[in-house]
Amino acid sequence: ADALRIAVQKTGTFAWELAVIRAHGLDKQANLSVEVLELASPEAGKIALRAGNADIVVTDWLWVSRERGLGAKLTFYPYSSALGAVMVPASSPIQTLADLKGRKLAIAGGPIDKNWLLLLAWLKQGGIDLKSDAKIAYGAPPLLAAKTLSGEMDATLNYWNFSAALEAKGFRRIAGIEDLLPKLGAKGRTAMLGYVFDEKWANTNQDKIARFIAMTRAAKEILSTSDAEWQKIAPLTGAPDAATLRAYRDRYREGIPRRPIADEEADARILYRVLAEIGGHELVGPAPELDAGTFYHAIPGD
Amino acid sequence: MARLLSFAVFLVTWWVASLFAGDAKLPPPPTVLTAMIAEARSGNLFFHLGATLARVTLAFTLAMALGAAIGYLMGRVRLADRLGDPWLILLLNLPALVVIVLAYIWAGLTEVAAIAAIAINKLPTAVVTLREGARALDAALDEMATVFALPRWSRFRHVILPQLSPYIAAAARSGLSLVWKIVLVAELLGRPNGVGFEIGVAFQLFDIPLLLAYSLSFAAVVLLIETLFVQPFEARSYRWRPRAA
Amino acid sequence: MARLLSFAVFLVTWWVASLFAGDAKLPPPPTVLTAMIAEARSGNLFFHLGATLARVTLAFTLAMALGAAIGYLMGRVRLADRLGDPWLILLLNLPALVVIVLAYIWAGLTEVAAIAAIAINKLPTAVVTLREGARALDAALDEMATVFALPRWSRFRHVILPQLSPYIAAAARSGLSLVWKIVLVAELLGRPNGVGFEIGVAFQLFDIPLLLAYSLSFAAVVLLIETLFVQPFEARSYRWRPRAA
Amino acid sequence: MRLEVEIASKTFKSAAGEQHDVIAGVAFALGAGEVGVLVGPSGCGKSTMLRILAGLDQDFQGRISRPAGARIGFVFQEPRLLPWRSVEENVRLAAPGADEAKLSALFEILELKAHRNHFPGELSLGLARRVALARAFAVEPELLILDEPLASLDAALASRLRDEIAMLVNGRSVITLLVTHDVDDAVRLGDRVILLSPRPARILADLPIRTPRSARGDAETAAIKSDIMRRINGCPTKRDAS
Amino acid sequence: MRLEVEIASKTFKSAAGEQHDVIAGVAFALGAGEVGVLVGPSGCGKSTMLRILAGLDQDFQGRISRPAGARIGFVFQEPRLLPWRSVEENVRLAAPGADEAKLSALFEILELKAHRNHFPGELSLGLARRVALARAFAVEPELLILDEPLASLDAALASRLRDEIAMLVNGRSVITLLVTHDVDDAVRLGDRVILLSPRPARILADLPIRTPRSARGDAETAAIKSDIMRRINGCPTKRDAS
Ligand SMILES: Nc1ncnc2c1ncn2[C@@H]1O[C@H](COP(=O)(O)OP(=O)(O)OP(=O)(O)O)[C@@H](O)[C@H]1O
Ligand SMILES: Nc1ncnc2c1ncn2[C@@H]1O[C@H](COP(=O)(O)OP(=O)(O)OP(=O)(O)O)[C@@H](O)[C@H]1O
Ligand SMILES: [Mg+2]
Ligand SMILES: [Mg+2]
Repeated sequence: ADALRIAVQKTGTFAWELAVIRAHGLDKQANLSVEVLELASPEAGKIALRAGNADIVVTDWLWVSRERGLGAKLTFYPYSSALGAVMVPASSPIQTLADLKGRKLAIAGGPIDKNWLLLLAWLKQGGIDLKSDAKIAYGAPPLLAAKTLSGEMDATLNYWNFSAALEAKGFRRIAGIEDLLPKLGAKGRTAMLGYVFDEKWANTNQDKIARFIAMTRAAKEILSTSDAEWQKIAPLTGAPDAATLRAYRDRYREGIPRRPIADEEADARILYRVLAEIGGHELVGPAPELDAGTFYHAIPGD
Repeated sequence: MARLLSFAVFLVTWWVASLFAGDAKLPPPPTVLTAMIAEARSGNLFFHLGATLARVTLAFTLAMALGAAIGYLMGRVRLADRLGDPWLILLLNLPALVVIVLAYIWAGLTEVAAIAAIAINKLPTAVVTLREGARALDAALDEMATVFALPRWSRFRHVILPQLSPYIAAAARSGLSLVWKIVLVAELLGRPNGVGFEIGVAFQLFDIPLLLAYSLSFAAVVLLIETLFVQPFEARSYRWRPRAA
Repeated sequence: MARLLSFAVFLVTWWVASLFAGDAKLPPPPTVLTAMIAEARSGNLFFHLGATLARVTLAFTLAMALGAAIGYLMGRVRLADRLGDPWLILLLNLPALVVIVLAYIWAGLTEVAAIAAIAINKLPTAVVTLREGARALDAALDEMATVFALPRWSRFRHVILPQLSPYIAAAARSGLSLVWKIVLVAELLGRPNGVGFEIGVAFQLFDIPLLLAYSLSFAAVVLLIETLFVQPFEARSYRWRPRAA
Repeated sequence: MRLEVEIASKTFKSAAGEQHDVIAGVAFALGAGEVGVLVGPSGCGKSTMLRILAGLDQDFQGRISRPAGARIGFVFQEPRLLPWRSVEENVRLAAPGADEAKLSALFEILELKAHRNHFPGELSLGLARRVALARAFAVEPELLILDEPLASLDAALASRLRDEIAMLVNGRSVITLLVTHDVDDAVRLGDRVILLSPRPARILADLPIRTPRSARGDAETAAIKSDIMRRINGCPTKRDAS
Repeated sequence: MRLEVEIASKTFKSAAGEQHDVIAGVAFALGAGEVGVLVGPSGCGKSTMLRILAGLDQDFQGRISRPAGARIGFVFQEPRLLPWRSVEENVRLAAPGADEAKLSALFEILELKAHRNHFPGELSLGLARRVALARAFAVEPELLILDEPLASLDAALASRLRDEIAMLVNGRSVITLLVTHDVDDAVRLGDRVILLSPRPARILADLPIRTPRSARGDAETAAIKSDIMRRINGCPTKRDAS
């Protein structure tokens, strides 16, 4: 079997997929021997890739393109189109995104978070500059989720898994970021997260990657059809109750990318421009356009 | 002179190392300088540096003052030491992350919570250092001060303080470095500005030059303060020591 | 006795505080204890604690030994101080995060990189503390040792070391606490095990009892080591000091 | 103003855990203007006694009555100066009330004028001891305690200083206690010479000298001296108590 | 084996930045078995000289020739013991070769037997000084330097120790240098008495005593003593150099 080193965040969704792969022996069927490096923080994967300790990690194309602009030739294959969501307490007077004006907002991931930038861009089209019109608290996603739960915040924009957990606790979903994409020019749900690996490595391991992608697709298929499978991975998700697990399940299934890669890339190109405009040089680096080689095309059937 | 030379050696080492390691692994000095200048131009550097320095100053002062007082007490009064010791060890060995998270949970995502959390992290290290200092105080001089009925303040200033000063210096230097490490975590987890916040951003983007630009700016500020204020002051107050070879 | 009392006071304070703050903000002792026992049962606690302790031991020993040697040199030799000082300040004020990230990038996500990064973070604080100690060394005793031609080792062991020991104690205690804070970051960013890893996971899941269970376990280990080994040893080696009131 | 000393016993516990009896019953009293001199073998407990009666050691059996709030001038056996303060600062800190004229006079007498700005580390031992003397004199003490004040000084200087001490003590109503190994000093300065036994210290003899200091002729001092020497050597000194 | 001393000048720079001349031309030589005694006013530069000729201070104008690799026994003016080591350890550390019999004898002579396990902080000053003596004797020095070794000791003990020093010095071919303020000690112990001026130290007189120590009668010592006293007081001492 061919060795494949994968770095995952232990609490991340990719770890769920890998659990399914292992449980069903999909790796053996694909003739891959998957070495999983479990890490504890979201940023650790990037270090692992950079340090050469992992072949594949999960992150977004924004970073891939930026890195390519700076000289590191990485490449990207869609993994999930799930994006964050704006959540408010059930009894909140906030009904639409426009109502966020003047409120206390918790923004997970900081000022360059893609969810946040997309939300800003969307609101800007309606003439609202949320950055100056609302009280913003940036912070670590779990902390902000807890803060929202305790009522310290009027609303939160958090990653999809934290949003799902809030949803299960009775919070109201004002909008998912993926709902905002059409107005920003995208044709459909766009996978911003993907498997990321080195281009040179990919070119010499095309077959291995193809088998890997096929394997993950199979896992996704299982997760999207079997509810029993979710019971098995429940401990991994950390879901404290059935409602939360259900929310995780539904959002996860929605996020499975099903569009042709060319469509994904076209939409990414559009969104990149939006993000570059609002996030500026700091976010995207020197390149004003999505770098040409950002998407990996060599998967048969795409 | 020697300092300048040493600084030059540092720059050269860095540059050479970056040539060997490659830009991606270690950006050379000019790249970092460019990033620094760009941040300075946009005003970002000063804004974030200012925010962090304000927090550092407050938390540091708080922790040093309180830590020195408690450490002195524990070093001198046996009972205080006995009672305080388990708390001290606990506080020493509580992870920064936990303290910061708890502070944010209790006091909200506020400036007060951040500063308190940082101070609490630094406090115990000041305590242990000053405690050693207080334990090593010279009993003979103490007797002298008692016999001559030196007033409290005079006794503190002229008898106790000079004996504690190497311990204070050690606690201050290593403490500042600790505060600086922790303020970054606090800013990373729940503040909307400061060097830690920017480093968090740079880290998310994996922008090493930016990461280094902010880190080195802070180090430069400290280096400046050391050279201009602390070391001349130290040289003056240690004049009495027999000069080393 | 006093220690036990103090410990009891700590437990009571915690419990009462948790009653006021509510479970979500501060879980009461039994909840944390339950989490601790569950982790201990599953063997997880010992596995992660062991991994972290191994790293801490290595990095701490390395940093203390090297830091003490460098600090001693800088305290005694003026030129070494002049040359080393800028590097020292830089190293002191480099954020832990940056050092760790750079170490991982250069040396890979390896055990060596983690331990080196932790040691580098702790090193400068040991240096500054020992430097103060070396500066405060008694010239009169030095002359005595020279005149009586004490062999190198005997001089080090009987003349120098006892004078440095309060500084070493301070550096060790506050240093251990620093190492412990940093090992967590290192484990968070690039190790697949250890208390830092588990705390990172607990934080992502926002599982406060688990967070506390791991933190307190480590503190308990240190408390045990202090009580059983360090403090009796200290009491013995400070017998010569006039007893305090 | 009277100093009453009654020390029934004083024991030290050494770090090794042994018990050491240092004083075994010492009682005497001194009035204002009187100079008591303690003479006894090295290590018998003299300094310990001084520390007790200055209030520095409370851990003993017995009773001390000191004039309440009396200013104390203490010349310790070692100089005990603050190494980080200049000679002048060392004196001024102990005696914040002393004016410039007074200090100048003191420094002149003690031949310290050239050393005002030196740190203690830059002094010879004799110089440092003189600074300690200056400090004790500068506070204008009501209780003056001198532990071998004239050791490490050359003969000429020592004799000049002896006269200075005599003058200071004569002029004002100060209670003085002097420890010395020099029987000559004892006889010239003391109004009362208290001879102590080897450790644990007991009083061997309490010899009053009734002639006023200024009137003591060479013959008289010689006589008293030989009396003291006889007493010291007469009672066969128990050597080391081990 | 000879000690040759030629110090043209020695200056200290004080922390305040002033220059202090401490020695202004001192030259003498001592052979094995000889005892040189330095007598001079307090603060004139005696201890400085001793530090120079023990090799502890290299920063001076002049030349010292010491027997190469000679074992030195130095009794500093203060005891300079290691506070964290017991009396016995303090001695043993300096003299690792000394055997138990030797140490016992030394402790017996110096009346230290009861204090072997004490830490220096638990000693009286006189006891501590005796430990310093024990340490210097224990190394069986070839060059013995004594800076006021008998200060702070009672008269009886001091006289016994003076005899001990004389015995030690007589028995072996050791070069001895003694600083004392006690002219009596100087005359009884010295083969040569070197009188020094006030700071900066110059040699006022270099007086050889030709009668062997053991043969010196009371009359002779008295004569030499009065000669020395005359010389010291005869040349009108420049007081404090300020
Ligand atoms: N480190 C120093 N810096 C400046 N001056 C010093 C220093 N050390 C000694 N001196 C000065 O040198 C002179 C001689 O000192 P030294 O200790 O040699 O005197 P001494 O003859 O031994 O006196 P004593 O009999 O009092 O011990 C003194 O006036 C002292 O102030
Ligand atoms: N802290 C202590 N612990 C144990 N023993 C002590 C302590 N302090 C002093 N001693 C002992 O008490 C005795 C008396 O000491 P003290 O200093 O009073 O003697 P002294 O009469 O002043 O002698 P000297 O003339 O040598 O100064 C000594 O035998 C000493 O060993
Ligand atoms: Mg005494
Ligand atoms: Mg001297």
